[in-house]
Amino acid sequence: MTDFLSSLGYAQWIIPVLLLVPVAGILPILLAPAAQAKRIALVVSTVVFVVSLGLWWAFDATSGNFQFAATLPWMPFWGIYYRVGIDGISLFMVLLSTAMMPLAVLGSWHYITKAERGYYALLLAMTSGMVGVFVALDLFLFYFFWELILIPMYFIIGVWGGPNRLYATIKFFLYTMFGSLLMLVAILLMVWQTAHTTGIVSFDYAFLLEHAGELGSAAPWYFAAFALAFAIKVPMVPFHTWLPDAHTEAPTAGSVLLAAVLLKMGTYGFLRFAVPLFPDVAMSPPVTALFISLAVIGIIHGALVAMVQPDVKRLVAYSSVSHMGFAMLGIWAATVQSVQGALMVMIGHGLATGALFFLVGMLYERRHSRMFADFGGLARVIPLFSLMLTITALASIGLPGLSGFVGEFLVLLGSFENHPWATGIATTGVVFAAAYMLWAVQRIIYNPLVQPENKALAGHDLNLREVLVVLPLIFGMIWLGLYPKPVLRRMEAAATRFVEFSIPRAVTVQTADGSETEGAK
Amino acid sequence: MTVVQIVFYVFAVAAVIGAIMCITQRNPIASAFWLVSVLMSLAGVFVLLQAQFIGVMQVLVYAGAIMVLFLFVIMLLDLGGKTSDRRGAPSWVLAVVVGGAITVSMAQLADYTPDQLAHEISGSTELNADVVLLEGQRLQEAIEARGVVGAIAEPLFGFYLIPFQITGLLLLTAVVGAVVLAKRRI
Amino acid sequence: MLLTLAGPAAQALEAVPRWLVLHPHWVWLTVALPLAGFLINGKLAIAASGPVPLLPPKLAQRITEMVRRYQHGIVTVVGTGVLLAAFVVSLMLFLGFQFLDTQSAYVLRLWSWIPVGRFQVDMALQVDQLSLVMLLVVTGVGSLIHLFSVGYMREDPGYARYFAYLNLFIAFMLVLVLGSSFLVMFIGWEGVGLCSYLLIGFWFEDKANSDAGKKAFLVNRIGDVGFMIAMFMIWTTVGSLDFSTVLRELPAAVPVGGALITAITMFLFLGATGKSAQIPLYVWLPDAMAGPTPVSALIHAATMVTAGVYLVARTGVLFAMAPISSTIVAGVGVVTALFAASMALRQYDIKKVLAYSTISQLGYMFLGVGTGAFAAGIFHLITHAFFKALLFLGAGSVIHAMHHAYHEVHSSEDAQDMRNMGGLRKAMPWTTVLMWIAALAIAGMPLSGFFSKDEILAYAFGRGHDNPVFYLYYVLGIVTALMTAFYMARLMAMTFHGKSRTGADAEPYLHEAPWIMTGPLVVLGILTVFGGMINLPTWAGGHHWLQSWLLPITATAEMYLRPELPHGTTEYVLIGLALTAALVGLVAGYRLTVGQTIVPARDAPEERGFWKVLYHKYYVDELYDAVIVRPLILFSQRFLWKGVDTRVVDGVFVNGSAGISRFLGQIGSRFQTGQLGFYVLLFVLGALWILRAMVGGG
Amino acid sequence: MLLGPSLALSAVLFGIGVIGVLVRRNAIVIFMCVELMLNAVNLSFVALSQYHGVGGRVMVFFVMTVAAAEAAVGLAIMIAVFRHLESVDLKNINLLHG
Repeated sequence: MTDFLSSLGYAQWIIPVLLLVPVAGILPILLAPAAQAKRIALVVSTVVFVVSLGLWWAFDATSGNFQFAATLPWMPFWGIYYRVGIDGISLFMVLLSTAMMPLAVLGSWHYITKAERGYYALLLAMTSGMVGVFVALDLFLFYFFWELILIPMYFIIGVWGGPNRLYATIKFFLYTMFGSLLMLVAILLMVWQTAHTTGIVSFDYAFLLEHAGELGSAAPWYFAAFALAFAIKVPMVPFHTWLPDAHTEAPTAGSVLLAAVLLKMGTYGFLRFAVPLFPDVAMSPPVTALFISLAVIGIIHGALVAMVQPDVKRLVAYSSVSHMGFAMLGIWAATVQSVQGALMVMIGHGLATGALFFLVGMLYERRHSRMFADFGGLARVIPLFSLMLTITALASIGLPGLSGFVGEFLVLLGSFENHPWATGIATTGVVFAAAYMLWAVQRIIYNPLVQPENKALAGHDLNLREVLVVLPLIFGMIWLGLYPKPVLRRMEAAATRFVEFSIPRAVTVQTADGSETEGAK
Repeated sequence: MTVVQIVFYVFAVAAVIGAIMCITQRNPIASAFWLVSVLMSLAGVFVLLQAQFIGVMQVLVYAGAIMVLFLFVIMLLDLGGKTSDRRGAPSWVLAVVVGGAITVSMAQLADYTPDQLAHEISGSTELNADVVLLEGQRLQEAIEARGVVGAIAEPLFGFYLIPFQITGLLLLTAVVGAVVLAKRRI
Repeated sequence: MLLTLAGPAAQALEAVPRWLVLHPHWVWLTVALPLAGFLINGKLAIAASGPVPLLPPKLAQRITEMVRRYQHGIVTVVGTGVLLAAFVVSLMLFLGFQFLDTQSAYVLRLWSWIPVGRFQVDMALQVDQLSLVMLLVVTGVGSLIHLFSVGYMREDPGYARYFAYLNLFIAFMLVLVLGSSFLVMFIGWEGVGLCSYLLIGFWFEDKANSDAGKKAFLVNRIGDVGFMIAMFMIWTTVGSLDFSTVLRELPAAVPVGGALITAITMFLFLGATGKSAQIPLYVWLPDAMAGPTPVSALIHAATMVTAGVYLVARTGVLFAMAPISSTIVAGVGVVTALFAASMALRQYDIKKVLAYSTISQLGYMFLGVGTGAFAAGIFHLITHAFFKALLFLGAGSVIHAMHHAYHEVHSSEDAQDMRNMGGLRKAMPWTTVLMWIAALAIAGMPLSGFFSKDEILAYAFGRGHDNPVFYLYYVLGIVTALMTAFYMARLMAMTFHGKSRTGADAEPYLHEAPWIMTGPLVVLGILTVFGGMINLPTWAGGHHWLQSWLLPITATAEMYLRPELPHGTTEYVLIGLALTAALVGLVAGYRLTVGQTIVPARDAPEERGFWKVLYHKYYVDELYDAVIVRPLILFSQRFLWKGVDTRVVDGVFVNGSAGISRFLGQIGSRFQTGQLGFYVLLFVLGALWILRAMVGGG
Repeated sequence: MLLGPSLALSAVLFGIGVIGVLVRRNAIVIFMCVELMLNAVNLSFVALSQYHGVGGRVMVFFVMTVAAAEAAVGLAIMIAVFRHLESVDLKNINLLHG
């Protein structure tokens, strides 16, 4: 497979193809009749996904460096280049993005009835944006894609969303915008300052990484701006309240993409930018303590609040807060195990929560309600749905053998050595997770089947299309739960690199002969 | 004081009086007529300033066409000054203060001479108007050679051709716009 | 298939034909078989109740029809077949293990599961003396219960689903006992919890049942947190989670009796209390009786709940190194035994009595492993699996009969309430005899249960020599034995003796269960009678076979903790004491119950005094509910959600900043009067300002 | 030699136009005042063009054209507004009020 791909010159064209093909797909969608829009979107996104699968084989797992890299001038005078590359951290984020897209299109098949062309065009635009965020190695390019995502998401929620969509969109937009504008300021100032000291204006990630140590007293501020932008996106407590609103109002595919990919942009930002650029700040004891506390609070708070939600989607949204808390804990514990665990949490959460939102959406299409009070006893009438909901819920609460467990366990295991108390508290999140999820499952598919609307669901179990949407995700959960090795192997080098980078560079150790050497790097 | 100057002042006083009457008349029709008188006076001033063609245009286009349009609309809408549209005394005081301030600031130009213009353009006090203001002399020569119309026509259709064309486009747009706005149904 | 014959065992086993033995690397079959059963039955369960989505409709319809027609048969054959096959494989493995030249553990590495840096965990199964014993118990008792279920669940619409869950449970249980590392064991550990959850809530349309399932899972998860934290500690200390590595290296890495080893073992024990229903996490087990009775027999008596005991036995060396922990384990065990036995005294639901009896007997097992008598603990685990499975299945056939009788007369009486039974021995002679065997065994008559329980108590007494608190444990154990005998006699008397309280119309319909149900009962009865043989003590002419068989497992632990059995007179006095307690309990329980007039449940008066406290299980559920559950939900709802999220974060910060923007905007909008004159004035003022600047500058 | 007085006259007329705009509320009268101001500017252009070249005179043509266009569109707007509000008084036209 690897030879075949390299004979095609795969490494040279894959990233441009992933970025351009979805955008190019918009044109036929806009020209075709509205009824054909979804078919075109499905074909385009499937093609993108199939092509992106080659990354799996073409990727060299032994290398922690950026692969498939390319540089083209964009605004060279300002040091802005099209610089892209993929390493073990971004590889799975890219694959997750491309994999979710065909499913999102399929999942929207009958849900979206108005302005279909616009909807599917926006979905494709988002594909490019998501891939772009994860492959960009130029801070300006990164920011460009980062903001590019907001616009389609804004419209997807704002146009095709639920009754309270305007409040949710504005909240979502302003929340994220607030953080990212500060990040833009930080990027510009950082580039300006670096240009001042080195004489070279460049937004190049590698260049800035090299010179990030010279930022001096401004570094904490830059870090704060980056961290705020990413923390809002993750979202970390206390910046999480946009998420339940956005999820509740978004159409199914919007929720799925939000949970499966967009939240990962936040953690990815920490992994790629905030921590490696400013390790002295990020890994200083007070900052670490702050972030670990917030992560643990997020785990517990998200789970507890999820428990008392009356709305299924809000519950899943709060469960995301809890799960992303695990990812943050893993990043800040900064051991190879915890970082890989964080990445696994991100992937596992993408699969499980994505599937949960799909299932909730399917239920909504049948019952036009998301309130627990309206359900009960559905296992009797729609067993296939119930089966899939159960498996997904179990993956979400981290049952060993399913995807959620590997990530959670690695995070906790890796964090325990340096932060035993925080890890201990975080581990209790496992109980609360089981509490809210099983209670939710019980209220949906178990309990007496009394309401006539629910009884009428008999014979309206999932159809072929819906099974095709959820089944791949379930296969993914089982696969990652039982045999995560291929995934872990590919991310190991990059995670190790992250751990090495996140050791504060200023630390110097006194060696035996008295000479000072750079800390273990 | 030469004859030309006397005539100029006559026209100037007439224009100022006309303008004041224009803004103080209660009836818009009267205002319009007073404005016509101002425009006529200005046409005279233009002639005195050796811009005969512009003076003629002033009468034809402004006093003739535009003001007729105004009058036409005023009469069409029957705005014959049934109620006063003048604001109260505080507005008057404020307006006179502001307008007066503008007038006074600019009226300081009353003793402006061509030499001062030459100084401003060249940035040097050594040179006088005859040396610097060659464009003005060329205009005089062009008027002598091709007459007042020719002197304007040559740059208008030459150097200023594209702005001229754009102006035409503007007029076309304005015509279409006016039709769209004024008609009930198209 | 196999194999190399070597060692001295070779001669002894020469007679065994080659085709009867299997090399341990076939151990994966025992897991794969039930798993395959789960997949087939699960598919049938889904296919039976809906369309087959992945096939063309015509074909799907034909398949559905065929499945409908033959489903019951396929499910029966697959569901029980895989398990019988697994049992046969287990037997062959057991034999095969004798042929290995080494008696150390055989580890089958299937694939590398989670390799991250120096953290390496393989998906691997371990075959050794302990896991083989467990393997035989699980598949053996499991097979019998599967067979029983064929009759018991025959008319249930969820027949296929039931067998799917049951097969899945066996698969997970085998992963639990065969896992070669803590983490692989943890798959089974949580997996059996999942199956328990699914099976307790099997009749999910009754809210109480799904509540009970959820409660079981949650309480188990609390224990699992302990298990996980213990794993983190172990890994942090020795960098591995494999049993062989940990049990070899951890003793060298930490001081005996130190804080770390105590913490590790206490967290492990927290996990064990969750799974094995010990104080304080026992509350889920009585509720778990909401599941079908064979499930109670298999999961909540014979196998899953003993996983905690298995865990402590497996990591015995760690507990042996931490005297504080092992004392606590034994203490919690014996207190639980007493506490649960006292609650069993006043229950009327036949399954509830058995549930508390299970908790109590698990307490004995913990007393055993906590004392350091790991083999005795495992011994009791095995004998308990026999007699408790027999008791539950017997209760199952009683309930089955009662249910049918009431069903025939369209009565809605409680088929599980002993106050509605009485005199059943006439209708169900087989069940009566077999139940009596089990009751005598658990009560401490010299059947299987007697030997194992007596050994545990004897070891506890023996350890009292070093640590006097064990004398107290011993006394409590004897008191518990008395109570056990009492409530078992009460149960038997109320159910099978005395006058019938079933109701005159329903009584004629009571009948013995079909052979598919009584057959397994008979087998279990035989096992109950002779099960004690596997570890018969010397005074009874035995050789402690199980103890010596398990020696490779327990040997390292015995380096740190080696309780002695009392010898000579003491030994006989202790045996006499135990027998006396059992006899007194039995006689008292029987006489008091038979002599009493019992009113059927419908007319029963409210309990009074201490009986009421016992009947309501000391109000522990209510206490947990009031102290933990409700405050937590209120805290989440009122404080975290409505308070922090809605009021503080959204109210103050989000909407607050929006409010500030709006306020500033309103100030700005004051300038937007909409009056053209005002705009002109501003414009002119601006122009004037510019003019001033120009004139001033020029 | 008429340069200074012409510029002064231009200033005075412009000022009167400004005052007119500020004190009147009739939109059409305001338009007329604007025309007045445009004419004042024209006068400056013409006066200066004697010394500064023909550009100023060309500009006067452009100003006249714009004035004509403005009058056409503006008056059309007035007619449309009048149709809605039965008035061209600015106090009634406050759609821009925030």
